[in-house]
Amino acid sequence: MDFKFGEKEEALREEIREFAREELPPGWLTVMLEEESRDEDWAFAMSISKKLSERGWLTMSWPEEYGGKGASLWEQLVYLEESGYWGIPGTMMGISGVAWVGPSLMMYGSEEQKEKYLPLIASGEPDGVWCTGYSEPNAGSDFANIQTRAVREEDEYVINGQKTWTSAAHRARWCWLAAVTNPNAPKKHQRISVLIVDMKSKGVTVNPLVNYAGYHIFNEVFFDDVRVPESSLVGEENRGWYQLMTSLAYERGSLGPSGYGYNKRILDELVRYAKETNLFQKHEIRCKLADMAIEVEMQRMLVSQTTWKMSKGEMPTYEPSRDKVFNDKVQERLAITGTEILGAYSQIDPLHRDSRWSKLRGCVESLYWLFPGISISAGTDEIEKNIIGQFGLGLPKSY
Amino acid sequence: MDFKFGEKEEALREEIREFAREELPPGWLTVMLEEESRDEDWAFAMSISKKLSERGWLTMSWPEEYGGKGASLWEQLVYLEESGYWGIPGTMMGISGVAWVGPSLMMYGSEEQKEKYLPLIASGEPDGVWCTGYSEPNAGSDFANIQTRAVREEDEYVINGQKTWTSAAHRARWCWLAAVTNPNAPKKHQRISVLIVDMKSKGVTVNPLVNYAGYHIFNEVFFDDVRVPESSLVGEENRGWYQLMTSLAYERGSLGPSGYGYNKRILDELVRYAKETNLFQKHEIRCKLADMAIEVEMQRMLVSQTTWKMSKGEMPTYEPSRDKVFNDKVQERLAITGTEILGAYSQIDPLHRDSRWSKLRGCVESLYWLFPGISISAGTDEIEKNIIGQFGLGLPKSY
Amino acid sequence: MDFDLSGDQKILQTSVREFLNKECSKDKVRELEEDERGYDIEMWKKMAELEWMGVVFPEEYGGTEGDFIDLMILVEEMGRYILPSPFFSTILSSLSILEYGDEGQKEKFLPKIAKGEEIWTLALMESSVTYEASGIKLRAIPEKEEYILEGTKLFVPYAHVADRLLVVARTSEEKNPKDGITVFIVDVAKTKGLEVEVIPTAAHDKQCEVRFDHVKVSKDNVLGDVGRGWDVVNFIIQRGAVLKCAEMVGGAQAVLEMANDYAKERVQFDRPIGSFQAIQHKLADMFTEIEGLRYLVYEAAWMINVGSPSDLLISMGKAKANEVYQRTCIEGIRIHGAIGFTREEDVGLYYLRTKAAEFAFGDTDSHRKQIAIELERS
Amino acid sequence: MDFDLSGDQKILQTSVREFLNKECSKDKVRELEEDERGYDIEMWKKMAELEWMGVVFPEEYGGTEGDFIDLMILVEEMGRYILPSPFFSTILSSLSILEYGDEGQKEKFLPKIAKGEEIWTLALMESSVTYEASGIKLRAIPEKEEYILEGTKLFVPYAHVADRLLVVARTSEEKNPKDGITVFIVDVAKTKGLEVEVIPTAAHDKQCEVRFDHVKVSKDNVLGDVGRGWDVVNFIIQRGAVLKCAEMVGGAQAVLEMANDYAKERVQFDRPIGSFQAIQHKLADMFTEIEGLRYLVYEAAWMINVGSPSDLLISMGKAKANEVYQRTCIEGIRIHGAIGFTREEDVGLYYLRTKAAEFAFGDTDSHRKQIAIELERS
Repeated sequence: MDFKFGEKEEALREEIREFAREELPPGWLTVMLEEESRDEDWAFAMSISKKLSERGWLTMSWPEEYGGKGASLWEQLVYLEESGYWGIPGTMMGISGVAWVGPSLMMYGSEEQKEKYLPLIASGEPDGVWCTGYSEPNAGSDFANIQTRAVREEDEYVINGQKTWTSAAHRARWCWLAAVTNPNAPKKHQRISVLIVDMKSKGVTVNPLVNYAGYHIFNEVFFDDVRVPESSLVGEENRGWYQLMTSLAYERGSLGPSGYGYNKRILDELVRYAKETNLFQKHEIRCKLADMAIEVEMQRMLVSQTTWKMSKGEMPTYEPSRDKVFNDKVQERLAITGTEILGAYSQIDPLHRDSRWSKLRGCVESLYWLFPGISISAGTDEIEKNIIGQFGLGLPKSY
Repeated sequence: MDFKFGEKEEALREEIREFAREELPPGWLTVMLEEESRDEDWAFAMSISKKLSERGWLTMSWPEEYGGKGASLWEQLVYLEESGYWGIPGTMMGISGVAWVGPSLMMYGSEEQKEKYLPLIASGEPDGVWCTGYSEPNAGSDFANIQTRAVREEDEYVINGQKTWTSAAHRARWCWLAAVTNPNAPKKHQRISVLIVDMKSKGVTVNPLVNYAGYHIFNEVFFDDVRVPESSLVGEENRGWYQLMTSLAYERGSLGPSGYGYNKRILDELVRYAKETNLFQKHEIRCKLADMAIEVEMQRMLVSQTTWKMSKGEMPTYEPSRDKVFNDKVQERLAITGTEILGAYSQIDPLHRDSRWSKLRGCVESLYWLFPGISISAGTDEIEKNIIGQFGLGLPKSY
Repeated sequence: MDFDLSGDQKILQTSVREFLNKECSKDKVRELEEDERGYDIEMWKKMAELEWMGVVFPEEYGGTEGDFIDLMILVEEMGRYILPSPFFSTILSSLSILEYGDEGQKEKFLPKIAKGEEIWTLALMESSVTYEASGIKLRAIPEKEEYILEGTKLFVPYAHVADRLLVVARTSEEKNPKDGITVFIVDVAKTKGLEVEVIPTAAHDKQCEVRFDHVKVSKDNVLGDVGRGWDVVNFIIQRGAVLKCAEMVGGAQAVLEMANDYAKERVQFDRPIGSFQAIQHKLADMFTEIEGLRYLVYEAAWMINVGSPSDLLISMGKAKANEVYQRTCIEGIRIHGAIGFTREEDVGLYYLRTKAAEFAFGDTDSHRKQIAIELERS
Repeated sequence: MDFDLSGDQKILQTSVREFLNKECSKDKVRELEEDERGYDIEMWKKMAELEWMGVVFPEEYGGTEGDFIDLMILVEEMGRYILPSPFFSTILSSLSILEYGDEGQKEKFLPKIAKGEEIWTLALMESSVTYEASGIKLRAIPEKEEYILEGTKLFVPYAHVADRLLVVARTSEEKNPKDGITVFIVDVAKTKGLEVEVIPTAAHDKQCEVRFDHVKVSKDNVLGDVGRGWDVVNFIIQRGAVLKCAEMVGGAQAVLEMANDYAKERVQFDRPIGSFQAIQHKLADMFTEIEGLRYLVYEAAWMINVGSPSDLLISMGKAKANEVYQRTCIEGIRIHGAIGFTREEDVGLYYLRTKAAEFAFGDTDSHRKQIAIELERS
């Protein structure tokens, strides 16, 4: 048992903190996914991505040949924690590419695909930005129910259908697409393949889904006779569902540490605010901060344990679901309690975070408005709890 | 809209308070169902039942011909609230008879049955005590799954099977029994009849199920070739399930006001204790008491609304389930928060409530140890929430 | 005991609901969010024609002699339709004129309000954003027949379109911060030195900062007694809290209905999602909480109506409403899945209003404290 | 970072589990609840033979040179099997002898404890039932070479069978209640004026009232410095809290496993109840909370082990453990349905121990306060 980081990780942590101090405006603070919404935020995020790439951090755990530097999972955890804490934008470049397209390509991609796409992602350039086309209007929690078709015609696939809740589609150069290639398969799960689609292809239309708080995070993406070469197929035809289940674990695994880092920052900011405003002298505020602090520290331990399991070469099963549900719970608490601490000031629109009424750069409010949506974006908590029940506790299917 | 009671109800309230002051020992306080456990408590309860009967309160809402006095539901609500508040024992005489056997007999019983059993219940005598045989080892939430058989042989039914979680079976003279009379019915619900069984019959064995806190509330009841006359059948053969669904509503409806009364008392006692010990000056204690007070007042309004609906002649549908779930929630909070307020003293065994370390006559502790069981005894909260979902919100079946 | 509305009240409720259903669609709400005024003048006129503004006034002031329950019914329906309008602040101001105004003030102001000719609002909160008396720092310095107001008010609803403001100011420094407070009626059109700026709230609900730079108010425009203004404030907070609760009950009910309808329609894994216990039991909990809250609020309103306002019940209602409205919106969004996150789906509109409602007339902790004080007294 | 136990620790864990599985059945627990001593002497001897009592002692005192993590592993397993025994109070006493005792005391006491020859306990709490220094009222008045102890201690575990007590007493009244406290080692057999009465707790876990009526203690039997006893108390509370957390983690884990097994087996509506979301999601929540708690507690223990005890982490652990253990037991009973309510089913045995565990070494609110103090410092 040992709960301290090695010297290498601590040194990296210092480097990243220095980077944050140098590259980010004073008091910088933002909410995950927010950076994709406005053009200026996105441009800034991409400028940072480039710098992160230059430092070798963007895809640090990848092998050197693909633009990584073979960093350990512990180094990556430190990197993600710190970038979450300081709100370093561009860390994920719209998430998909860095978090699961890359790792999936390394597992299932052809040599050609690896050589083409991995260095692009690692470069931190706009051409390395991906979106992920899984959800459809009638396939949310029930993902295997997708209807988008990809029909093989000679050496091409012709794609028709609609995706929805596609985050970063308006920023992405590529789409990591799940489509039905064998509609007659006996089981839903055996119908699906993964294809790579150039978002500049003819027939691709992106339609923004602005949320109630005014953020443009999600999109609808329409595919109208979109043609892609057969080399766009990732892995085996009709094995897509199984490949995706694996990449889903990556998705969730990588969100853990940055979620923790972000939550810790909000907590620290609220503590600071409460001290500055003397609210800290109120007993109810003290209790609330104490309760949040417990949850945040628990989260740190849980995400570390997941990394530890992966670092031993074991595949995480229920842990990423556990960590996601926990993160959602912590963020809900931070958002609700945080707005209670800010009081009437928490009404300020975070899109006007520079207004003089805004506190803590609007980060608590933006978390409050976004957390119900963020928590849904990678699978509802109900679905995650089903996974915990089945894989963590060996319980029978409940849906 | 009018939220005050009439003069008649207020006068009755005063009468009951006077009764409680006169008949109960100083500082008297107990927990529902507890009185059935120990012989001396039960004897005291029965002596009070008799007095309640003499006042005409025990079955006040019944018609005069059966030993009631045709009181309004509002009078009955006041009676139940007050008896819950003061912990008047014997109010329910083991619950079944007063709360639903009586009302069910009035709906479905033969003239002969009404004349025989209703005055017995109304008398407050030991021969008016009933238990209810519904649950079986494999038929808890899934009540329609019962296996106990009643086979017609000439002018008798021969009963074989086992009931469990039968509260007050060790005190009861009669059993209100659900048994299978038509095992070949196409639907489970069409197999069941209700029979009246004399607990003194040959072949009836009562086996105590003492709970972890040492209370004897539940029993197993075995029926081994028990013979009852055919006149023991209540209502129509094989219509039992439908009759029981109606009586279940009565069961729950009548528990509401006494649950509220009891909870209000615990709250008042905790407030008093906190004031006496100066714990009331602690901010966290103040907050806890405030939160409980809100819930208790909400409960008062909910159970009153149910009574109001019935008083208009409408059948309550989801309301008793709603009130039960709410009561369970309030009791859980009172038990958990109450023990937090008492601190280490809440460890004292309530069976030793007269010890000098006991606070508030052990009522908070006994609630703490009993609430998970009490809440299960009339249907789990999951089942109640299914009923609210189906009948209150028109949602599809979820089980 | 009677939980029912009277026949007249039911008619009122139905007519309000029908009107708002027609006039205040969610598209209208969205449109008014973007609108500079933040309310619809034509709709306002119609509301006045329906005699909503004067619902609690005696006939002599142009009212219809309704009671507080009638007003509560109105406001609950407005909450259900999240009507953007200065009705709430206007009616609350007029309630305090009715209670504390002298005859001249009543005659002068109430008929105009009843006709919908004047918009009023309450300038109460300052930078401490609490309702504690110690938060009132805006100074009113007597000078001959006038007072000079200096300071800043925050989160004043619809101040940018208001004709008159009720301004809570400090006229003297006393040991007890509740003493030395005075309420002024400020005529916006005739007053210099007033600067109003709309605060960019998430709900776009036109709450304003109002800066008083050497603003002169005649001594005739004091409401109630000089130095005893906290009584008026307390009156406003009591009534305001209960009406805000009613609004929140209406909003929560609307969200529950939306989520429930969605749960019946939306199919996943070949079943309506409402048949999954995780969803169904959540809806059952929301339903129970909203019903309990509603009766709690009705009881508090009824106590006001019969002339015995109960601080205990009012605080219970507001503390609970804060919790229930927020929880209902959050779960309502979740039940809708990703769709609930969009601008097109209505549930988000309600969610965006949770914080404004929560902090109006006392946050949860302040009401908890009040409840404890009442328990201590008992 | 490494979440794993070392090879030796895994062997220790397995051997403890095997031993308790064999020796400490639930029937044994029930039997010991009724037993006057409340522990099994034969089992106690075997535990001593297995060298559990001396697990953290240096070899010179008859120990096996293990560390705090080893001890935590032991206690977690004892919590899993809810072993009734004076191990906890004995080992906690010995930890403080090891830390604050002089060489003579260590040589005198530790080898005996290691051999299982002496049972020790802590007489700390008084009628205020808090761990605040102001709660220490028991007086110790110096008289020549002795102190005279007067007062009453409450909830002293296994005092009725203890050979020695560590008694926290007030030797002088100072401004700060943490000053003027002294810890005494009292030899029960050689002391007059000591009255011990077992308090009838729901868990029958042999907590006692100990009355000191003119009890004489030699000055040699002061542990640590006179007047500086709060340091010792603080040490005891820190270690005690973490070990109690470990015990609670073990208990919660056992309850989760029982409930989970039951949910797989029990069929209602033709399906195992674990396939209903209402049950399954509850189990998933319990599971997550227990895992998070466990790592939090391990971290706090590890910090002690590396010599940097963290009040922040300790308080986080205890506050969370109080919540999780109770919640797990309540939901565990509910998942079992009516069966969970019976004396025969094991889950109730754990539930009966929730309150003792919750109030040992600080209730939730006191730890929350401590966390806030630490946050304020940071």
